[in-house]
Amino acid sequence: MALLEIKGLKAYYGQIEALHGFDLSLEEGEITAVLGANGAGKTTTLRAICGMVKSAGSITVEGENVVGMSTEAIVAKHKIAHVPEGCGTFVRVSQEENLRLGAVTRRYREIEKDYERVYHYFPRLKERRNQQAGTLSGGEQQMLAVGRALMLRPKIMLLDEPSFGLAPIITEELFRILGQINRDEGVSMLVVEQNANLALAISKNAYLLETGNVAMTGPADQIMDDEQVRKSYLGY
Amino acid sequence: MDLFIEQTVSGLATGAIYACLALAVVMIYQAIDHFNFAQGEMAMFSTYIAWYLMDDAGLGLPFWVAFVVCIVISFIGGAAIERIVFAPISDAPVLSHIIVFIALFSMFNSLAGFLFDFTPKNFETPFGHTPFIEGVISSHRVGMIAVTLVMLGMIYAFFRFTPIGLAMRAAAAAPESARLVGVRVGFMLALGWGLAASVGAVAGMLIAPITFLTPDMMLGTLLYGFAGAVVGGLTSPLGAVIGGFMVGILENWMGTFVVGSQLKLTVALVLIIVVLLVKPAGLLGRVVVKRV
Amino acid sequence: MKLFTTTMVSAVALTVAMGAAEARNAPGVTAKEIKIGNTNPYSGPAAAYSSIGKSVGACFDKFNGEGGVNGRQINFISVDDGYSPPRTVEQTRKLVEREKVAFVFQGLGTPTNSAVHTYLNKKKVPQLFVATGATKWGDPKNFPWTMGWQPNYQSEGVVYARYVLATKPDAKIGILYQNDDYGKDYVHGLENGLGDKADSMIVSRESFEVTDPTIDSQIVNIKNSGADTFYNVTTPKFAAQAIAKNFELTWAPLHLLNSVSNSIGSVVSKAGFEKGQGMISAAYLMDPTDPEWQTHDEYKAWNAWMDEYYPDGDKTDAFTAYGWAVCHTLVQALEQAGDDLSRENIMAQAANLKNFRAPMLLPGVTINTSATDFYPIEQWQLQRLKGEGWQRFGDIIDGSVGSGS
Amino acid sequence: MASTQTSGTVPAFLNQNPKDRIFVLGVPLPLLERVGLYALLAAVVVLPMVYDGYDIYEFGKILMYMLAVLGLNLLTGFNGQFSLGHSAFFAVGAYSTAIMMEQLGMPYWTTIIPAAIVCFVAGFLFGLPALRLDGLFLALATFALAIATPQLLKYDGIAHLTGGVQGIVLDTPYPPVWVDSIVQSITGEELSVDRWKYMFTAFVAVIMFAGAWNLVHSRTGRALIAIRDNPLSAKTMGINTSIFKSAAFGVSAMYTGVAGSLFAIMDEYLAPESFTFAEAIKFLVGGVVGGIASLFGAIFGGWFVLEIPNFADLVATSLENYINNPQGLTGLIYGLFLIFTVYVMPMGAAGLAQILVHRISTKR
Repeated sequence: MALLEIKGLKAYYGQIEALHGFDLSLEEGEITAVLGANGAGKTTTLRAICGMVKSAGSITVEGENVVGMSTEAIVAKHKIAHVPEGCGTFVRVSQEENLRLGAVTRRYREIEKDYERVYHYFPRLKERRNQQAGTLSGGEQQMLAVGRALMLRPKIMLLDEPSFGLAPIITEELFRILGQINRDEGVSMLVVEQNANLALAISKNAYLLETGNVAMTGPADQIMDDEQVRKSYLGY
Repeated sequence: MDLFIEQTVSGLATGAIYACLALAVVMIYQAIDHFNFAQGEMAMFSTYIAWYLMDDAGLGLPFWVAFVVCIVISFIGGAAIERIVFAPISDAPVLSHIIVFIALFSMFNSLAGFLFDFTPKNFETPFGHTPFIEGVISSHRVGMIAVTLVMLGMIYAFFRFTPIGLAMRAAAAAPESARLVGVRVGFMLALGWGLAASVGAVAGMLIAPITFLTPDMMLGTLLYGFAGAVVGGLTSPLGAVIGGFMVGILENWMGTFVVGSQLKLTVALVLIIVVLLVKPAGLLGRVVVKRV
Repeated sequence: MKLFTTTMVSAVALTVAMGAAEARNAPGVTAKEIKIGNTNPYSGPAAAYSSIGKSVGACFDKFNGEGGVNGRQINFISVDDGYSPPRTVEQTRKLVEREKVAFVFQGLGTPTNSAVHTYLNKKKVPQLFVATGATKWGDPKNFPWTMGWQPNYQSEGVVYARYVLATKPDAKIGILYQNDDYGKDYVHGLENGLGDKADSMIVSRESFEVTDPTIDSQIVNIKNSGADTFYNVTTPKFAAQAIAKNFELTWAPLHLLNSVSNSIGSVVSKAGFEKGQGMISAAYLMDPTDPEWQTHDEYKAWNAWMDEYYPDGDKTDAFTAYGWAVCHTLVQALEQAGDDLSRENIMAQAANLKNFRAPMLLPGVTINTSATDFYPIEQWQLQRLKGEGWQRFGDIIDGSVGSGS
Repeated sequence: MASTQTSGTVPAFLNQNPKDRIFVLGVPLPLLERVGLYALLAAVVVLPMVYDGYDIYEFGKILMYMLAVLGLNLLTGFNGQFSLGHSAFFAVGAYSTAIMMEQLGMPYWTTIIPAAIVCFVAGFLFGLPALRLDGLFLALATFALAIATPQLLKYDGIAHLTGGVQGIVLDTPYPPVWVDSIVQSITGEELSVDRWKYMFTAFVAVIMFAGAWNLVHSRTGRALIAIRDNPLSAKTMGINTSIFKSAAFGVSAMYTGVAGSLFAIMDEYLAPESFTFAEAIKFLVGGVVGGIASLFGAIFGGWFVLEIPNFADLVATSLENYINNPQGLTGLIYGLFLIFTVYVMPMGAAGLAQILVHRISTKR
């Protein structure tokens, strides 16, 4: 059984149904891309996994259905690190305190060496460890967000538009590091992206969402080769 | 002694009152990202509880026992207010919260008068009222400053060095992100309210021996406390204490040498507005960077 | 005020309907009942004074239990105005026009009574024995329907001025006063009493607001002005603060404490007896907490009444004695009025009290009014704090300031 | 003023009124509202013919409070700015009128417009720094303003104008001779001062209410609402948010200030004690319970503000036999009402009415 198994997922904002019941799965140690236009339900899917929107159907993580569980409990129990759109930086506290917050559910003694782990991937963060996080640049904040996710020692990382608003060169570096994290630490990742090229390049499987439903699914390279996808999302 | 020096010393002593309350203001601001307009009234009510515990007509407990019991009751009360009153409206707009603060203000004020009547009550102090430095400052005021500083140290350490303090700040400033890293936001808010109510209770118990205990003891005091917190920086406990002392001194200077004692409250008003406009972070607070 | 006479003339038309319909007696008066209205701050910032309203009510309960006044039961309708003038207007109009009370009695507070001053006089409804010591309540020429009761604040100021002039003619006086009509009246009284010497003798004037947390800064200023006499015009909470602060500063001037705050039980004992030794204050009422009176017959009667009719009341609260005394004064006026309970006669009898001694007044203090004298109590006796009680000294002093002016 | 500035720059959607397409029992909602408005207007006209004395005085006060609450609604409900300090503008209006009457000898009815201008300017000036303050901080600043107001009024430096701690006793506003003679010729009796005070108040209140109605339903009004709902996009759409927000503060202060003027004329007496923080709370309670984003809500709020103390009295008297000093619980009752409103009907009485209307309405 897959690490994360979604069946018949529906999600609601108030009265409005945003996801109309689809299936999705994420295998252990793999990166899966979720593509789609604005409003297709990508972000909602990630939020549903973390219990942040009202949802129906089943979301099974490590064999347990998490629908109805609180966000805090899902994060703590199943080690799911969510890197939200716009980074979710805690702007008022220092950069290192942001990292500390990533490990808030873990025991204090265990996390000391994890700072070094994060700085190993993102050397630039080390220089700014005591700077107020709100004053970091967009790229640094994105790295900080990934770093914060790493502090959880996650099994699953949910990444929401990590390339959003970043310069192409920084985006490429970020995705290189994401791939490295996936290989080195065996973290499974669900990546939501507008920049389909980059996402597909590091993914094994991919889903294409359209207005709250899965329009297409398959191995990443197949998706990349698909005529229609190329036209609509890859731009060539 | 020179009038200027005497007014400064007297300002320091009064400033200790404001510092105490400013600390409580910062505590709640850090914990829930709001000003609690009912903070003064809650502190006043806590003080009445302590008075009841101590007074012969009440339970007649010794001071320090009453002190601790009062802090515990205030903590539970504060947390209960969050859970019962604020948790159900956590998604409501700011206005709703302000209205509930005003409602609490009105309710505590009214309830205190109803339960304990309006005649001024004498509140005991363990430090005594003997002169500490002859003609300058009394032992209670020294004790009060000492307790304020101890409390400051504890709050500073709590926010700075403990994971739970950090989590609390995160939960207040960005509840959604906090939830995503696994912070139990509801628990943090209740804890923050509890702690703020406790700090307020200590402030009330320190202030009451000087001002005497009446249901309206906190209205003006709270304004100065707000001024202190704003001057010092709403995110900095140390700033709040320094700000409180500064407001105390400034009030005396302005009252004595510039505007006369009739416009002292106006000084606090102007101070709040000017600082908010010119240096919103206050002296020691951090600039709140907003992403747009 | 120049318009007032024309006001009175045209107001007659308004009130004709009321007077004509009910023969002689005032509205609210029947063979069995007299309806009396009252506003008191049961809520809000001045709620400490509400024990006056409650004790007056309890006092009427006692008279009603004993068969009433002139065979009529007193129906005392006491309502809350929260010490807010607009609310007083609403409540008073309601009492007069809807409840149809015979008159209003013991409305509390200067701003609140001021708000209905013209209204009641235009309507010719007696505004009897208001619970405030402002001087303006004794103005029968312009306001024939309004009368105070307690000695006015200015007269007390005059008493202190005379005392200072007699015992310490070279005194340098520092004044701490509450920044409202009450505080300023006290200051005026002292200034009047000192006369020409006021400017040279008063070296410092410091005011405070009721919302101020402390009065420390003001006291430091007064002390620094070189004052050797401290005129303390404050309400109980601040009076206690001032006594404590002086002690803290080891400043020991001649301390003149206004009567508003000279209660042993609620002020002096709370500040600490040792801090207030030697203070001078004026009094016209017995302080129920003063040991001197514990054996006095009037105290015993008061005590028995408190136990039976106002058991929740605080016996250390001087306002209960005040309520007891003022209630007896009204009863006296009503008894004098006999069966002619028209508003005119009630007012006339209130202005015709001769050497009346209300219980709990200091021995020797009596109440006198006339058509031109609307100040019922104008006598004081000075007292000095010694040990745990006040010691009266000197004669009963007449502190009248321009009666009937 | 503001509407000319925005014409042409305000995007098209601001000109649409979404209510146009809603029908209640077959009647278009705007029409229904208009009918309701005229019914209220009729009631306002008829009242003085029926009532006199205390009753009509109370109705006058309701209208006066309605205006005060309306001021707060325009600011908070329609522009999203907070104020806990509207008692200050209430005081500015009241004292402006009193000073003009007392010092300049102006007749009471001539003071309304100058007082309104004074209040607008005061509000506009306070609104300038307020621009830079977020909701919470603005609440703090205005909280401070409300607490400092009574002290400012007593200040010795201006006591020769304000009467200081003594306050000001004003002349009675007698009806003009021509009005009196008209009334006498119709009814045969003299017009009482109470009735005249009411008529005067109602006249001002109706004009002001109509003004608010037009403002809210104009392009300017929609611009204000756009600023409330999304300041950033309002800015990008070319709305000069700072001018609008300051002006909104000014207009709001003007409404509450005119209420203050009417209060001075009605009660004929002013004292600093009439303008405490408790008064500011009153307006807030009225606004919130009536429905902060509704003009009709202000009417309900005005009534509520006047009646709630009576209600508290009633509760108090009924408890008299059980507990000591039940009147002390007035504040508790205030508080419970506020919390109840926030929980059960966050949009106030007007919001509740709206929901009921929507239940029985259809869209076309």
